[in-house]
Amino acid sequence: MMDNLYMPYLMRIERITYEAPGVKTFMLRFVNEADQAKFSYKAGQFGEYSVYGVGESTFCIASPPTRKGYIECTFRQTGKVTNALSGCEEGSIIGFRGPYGNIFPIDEWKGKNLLFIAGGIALPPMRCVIWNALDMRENFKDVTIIYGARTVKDLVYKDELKDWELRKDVKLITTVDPGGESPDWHGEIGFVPTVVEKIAPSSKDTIAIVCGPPVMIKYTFPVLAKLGFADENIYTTLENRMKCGFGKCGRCNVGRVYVCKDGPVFTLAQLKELPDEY
Amino acid sequence: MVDLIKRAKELIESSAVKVVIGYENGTGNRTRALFVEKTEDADKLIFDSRCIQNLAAYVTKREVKDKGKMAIAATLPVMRSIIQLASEFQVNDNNLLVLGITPESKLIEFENLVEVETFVHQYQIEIDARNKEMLDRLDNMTKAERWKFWIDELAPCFKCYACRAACPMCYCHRCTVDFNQPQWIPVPSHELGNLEWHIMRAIHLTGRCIDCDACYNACPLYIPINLLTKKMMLDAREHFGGYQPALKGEHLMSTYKPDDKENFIQ
Amino acid sequence: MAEFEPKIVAFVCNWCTYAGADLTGTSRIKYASNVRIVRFPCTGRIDYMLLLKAFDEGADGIIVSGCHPNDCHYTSGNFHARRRWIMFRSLCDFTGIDTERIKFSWVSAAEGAKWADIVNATVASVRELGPYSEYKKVAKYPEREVSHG
Amino acid sequence: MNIDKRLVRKDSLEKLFDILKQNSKKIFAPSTKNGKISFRDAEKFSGIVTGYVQTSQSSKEVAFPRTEKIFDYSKSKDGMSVKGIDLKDIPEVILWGVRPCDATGIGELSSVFNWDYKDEIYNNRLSKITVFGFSCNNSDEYCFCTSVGGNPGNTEGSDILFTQTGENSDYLAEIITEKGLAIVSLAPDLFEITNNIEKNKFLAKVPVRFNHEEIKEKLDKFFESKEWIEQSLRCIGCGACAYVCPTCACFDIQDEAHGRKGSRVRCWDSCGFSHFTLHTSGHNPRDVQSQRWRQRIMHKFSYMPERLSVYGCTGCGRCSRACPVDMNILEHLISIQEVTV
Repeated sequence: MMDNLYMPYLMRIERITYEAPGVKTFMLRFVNEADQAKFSYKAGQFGEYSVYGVGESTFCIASPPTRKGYIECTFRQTGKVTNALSGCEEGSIIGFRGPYGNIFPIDEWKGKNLLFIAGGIALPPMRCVIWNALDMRENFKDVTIIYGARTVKDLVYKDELKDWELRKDVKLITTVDPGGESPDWHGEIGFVPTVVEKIAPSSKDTIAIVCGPPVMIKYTFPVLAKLGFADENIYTTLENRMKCGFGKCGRCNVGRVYVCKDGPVFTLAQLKELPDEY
Repeated sequence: MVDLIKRAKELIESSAVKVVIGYENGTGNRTRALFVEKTEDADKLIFDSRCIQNLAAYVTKREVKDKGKMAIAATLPVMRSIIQLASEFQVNDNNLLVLGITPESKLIEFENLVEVETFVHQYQIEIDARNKEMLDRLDNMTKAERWKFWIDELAPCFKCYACRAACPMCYCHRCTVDFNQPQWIPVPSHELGNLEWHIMRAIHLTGRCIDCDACYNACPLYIPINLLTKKMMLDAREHFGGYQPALKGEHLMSTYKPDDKENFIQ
Repeated sequence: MAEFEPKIVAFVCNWCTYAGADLTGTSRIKYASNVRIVRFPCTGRIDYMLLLKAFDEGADGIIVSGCHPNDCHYTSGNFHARRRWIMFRSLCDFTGIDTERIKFSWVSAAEGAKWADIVNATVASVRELGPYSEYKKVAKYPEREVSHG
Repeated sequence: MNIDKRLVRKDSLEKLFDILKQNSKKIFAPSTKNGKISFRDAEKFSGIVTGYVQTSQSSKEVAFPRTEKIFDYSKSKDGMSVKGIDLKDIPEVILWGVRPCDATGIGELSSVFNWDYKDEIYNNRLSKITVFGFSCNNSDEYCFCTSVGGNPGNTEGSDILFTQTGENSDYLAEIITEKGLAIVSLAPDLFEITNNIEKNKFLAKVPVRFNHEEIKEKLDKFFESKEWIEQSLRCIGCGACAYVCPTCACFDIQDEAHGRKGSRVRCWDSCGFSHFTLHTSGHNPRDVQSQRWRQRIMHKFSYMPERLSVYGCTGCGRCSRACPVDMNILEHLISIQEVTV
């Protein structure tokens, strides 16, 4: 029989991590080892996760391709499918198809500084790249991560943030929105764009990767421009509604671009070519 | 409609309204909605027996409403829709001026919606002979025959929702059929999804439908879905008394009488 | 083939019929076990779509029951419900949905015996009518797919 | 392969139908219901209507059904089992009475389903369809196939194309593909050798109303135009245009569950609906109707030609006929061509 594009792999939920209110990370393993053997992906790609009988939802693969044998996804419980996913227990079977989309050109970045800027639930797509880079740390110069969330509670991957904070080869700056701090908060207080401006990372030989809610992205780009980042050196991902993931269902178009095929990773230079429909 | 053109020009010129909604000649001997925002466009306004689209569907459309105060060339069904919409707080005297067109095709301008209501109440909502005959035919069928009739009739429905889009009363920002938590109605078009969608539509229009047939006229597949709403209107009339849309009226399905009669509750 | 056991879903209000059904139990009145009770705050909260969903999911019959008129815990919920049932029932009838499979009743907290009667009568009449295969066919629901319990 | 031209006598069509039926072929042909002509499973030749300008629904549904199962699943104590649809179950179908604009539409659908990833469900359905095209002897004011590169006697997409040579006359049959040849071999006697018949004089005259290449060029700089807002003001945002269109391929994927069993289905969707692009967060990239109308036109006349090298429109005019508010695509394209940027 020919391959059915829409047929998901069966995945077993191996571990569920509670990240923040409404946010969970699933560690998934392939039920059939043969599927695992032929599966490979790169940083930046996404998949369609499904609860049988409920539907499919699109999010990135949050674990780096350098860690083999499993994939992880992090999602916030908001819609029909993420609510159903949230109700799944360890050991449950869910569906996954992918990987889809383009990749962060991490190999092209070798020898450069990396600046990661993320807000809220947008750290997961970036986590894949961060770990990918850290797993081949010797290839890059300075690695800076600026991560902000609304409140301290909303910061995801709290354990990993601690790891990164302790690492000598990573500069981590965390921030929360004013009013979102807890009494023992020792990070920054302020919106991500403001913090970026304050930290003022050098644009020399640096690639900036920005992920976050549209409003954060909108105000961060001008700051980066002021710091001297060229549009070609700023990367982000677009999150449009998708159904198929492979350029057929017609939902994710931004102008002539299919976010699912030509994206989700775009440079700011590419974004500027696109109509404002994302 | 010389009067209408003249009046539309005055209204636009004096900035009394921002847009006049009326009819113009369309393609293939059809007519269609015209939105007059400049006086010179008013000359395109027409009115004749082909003008059956219910323009009241536009007064709740965001892109039209956002233009500012509207005037609308309103036939009897359109006026009825407007009264119903006003009673549901969708339009009011501040955002809508009614340029009535009487059944004799005379222009009649109303100061306010109360006048429109008074005018509308002179006419009973009547079901035309053809539809009456269809309803009688259905009434005389056995239950199994009716079931078969509807399953067959609704089978071609591909859920384009033209019926919903054309209906002035279907202005909800998020329709029940678009809800997915819970998923009340299956999204795909199949027997069950189609049946449930049309039952839901009919129920939600009970006591609100003013029988303009916009749904049927919009249906690209000529499915007689207006029979459902007609039947509900007739039954509501029978059970709860004569129905006319009214500005301060109680809505049939959101009210009750302690002595409502039924014969099936044990 | 095993004898047909009707599957009945009952949508009842918390204050009267649910308490009534409770009384049926505590009074040790025996009645048919085919009914699955879904409790609502008030009959006014019972959406007609839920009745259709019950048929979708394979019910052969439905009972809707609440407080007698004038006894509603929220004053008028059952009056509103009654009006909706009148219209819903007429629409079902018009579309050919079998209204004989939907029983409406008023059962108060004191009417344990009446509840048993209603359930028994409904089960008996639905048993006579047989499985609601017309609806199941449309819902593409394989009959007897999930075993009882 | 060279197009082989044969003559089919007027009364031979029925014989052909019967022979195909005897060979247990499933035949989808236009028939009337509620005053609308659509492709339905035809039992008898007498039920097939002729003389129509256009069926109200396109024939795309046979290759791309409005609702189609992708797989079944069932949950049990031992885990989950998933079973894809068996492509072998897809029946062989003859599509009878397809207008050339619909036949070319199949090619456009195929380009959507086959650029990059290949959609095997679609391809399988398609491989089992034999298209009996029927050239147009008549047209109406909504037709504009000639403006988008087609014509009333276009052979593209058909396996056999029949052209009636005058009212109540015999048919010229052009056997275009191997599939068409296979049909001829079932009833070789009905396909008579003929001298060259001049087909063009029997075809409908459809004037060229605009230049699609010019439109495409214009659209490249037209994204921000106010024209979209003006044109779409009377659009009420239903999906009628997309659902009758022979090339609209946008779809949704939905799960349908019953207890522990269920299936995943693919079903039609339309870019005209406001919820089509709505994010869970509430953000909607195409928030107003003008953006959605623009998407419809741009997709067909700019994005598809650029990405897939085909136009997403065959000029069948169905969307204009079906539109409840008289959004006439031809009229709007002409006005786009005329507006100065």
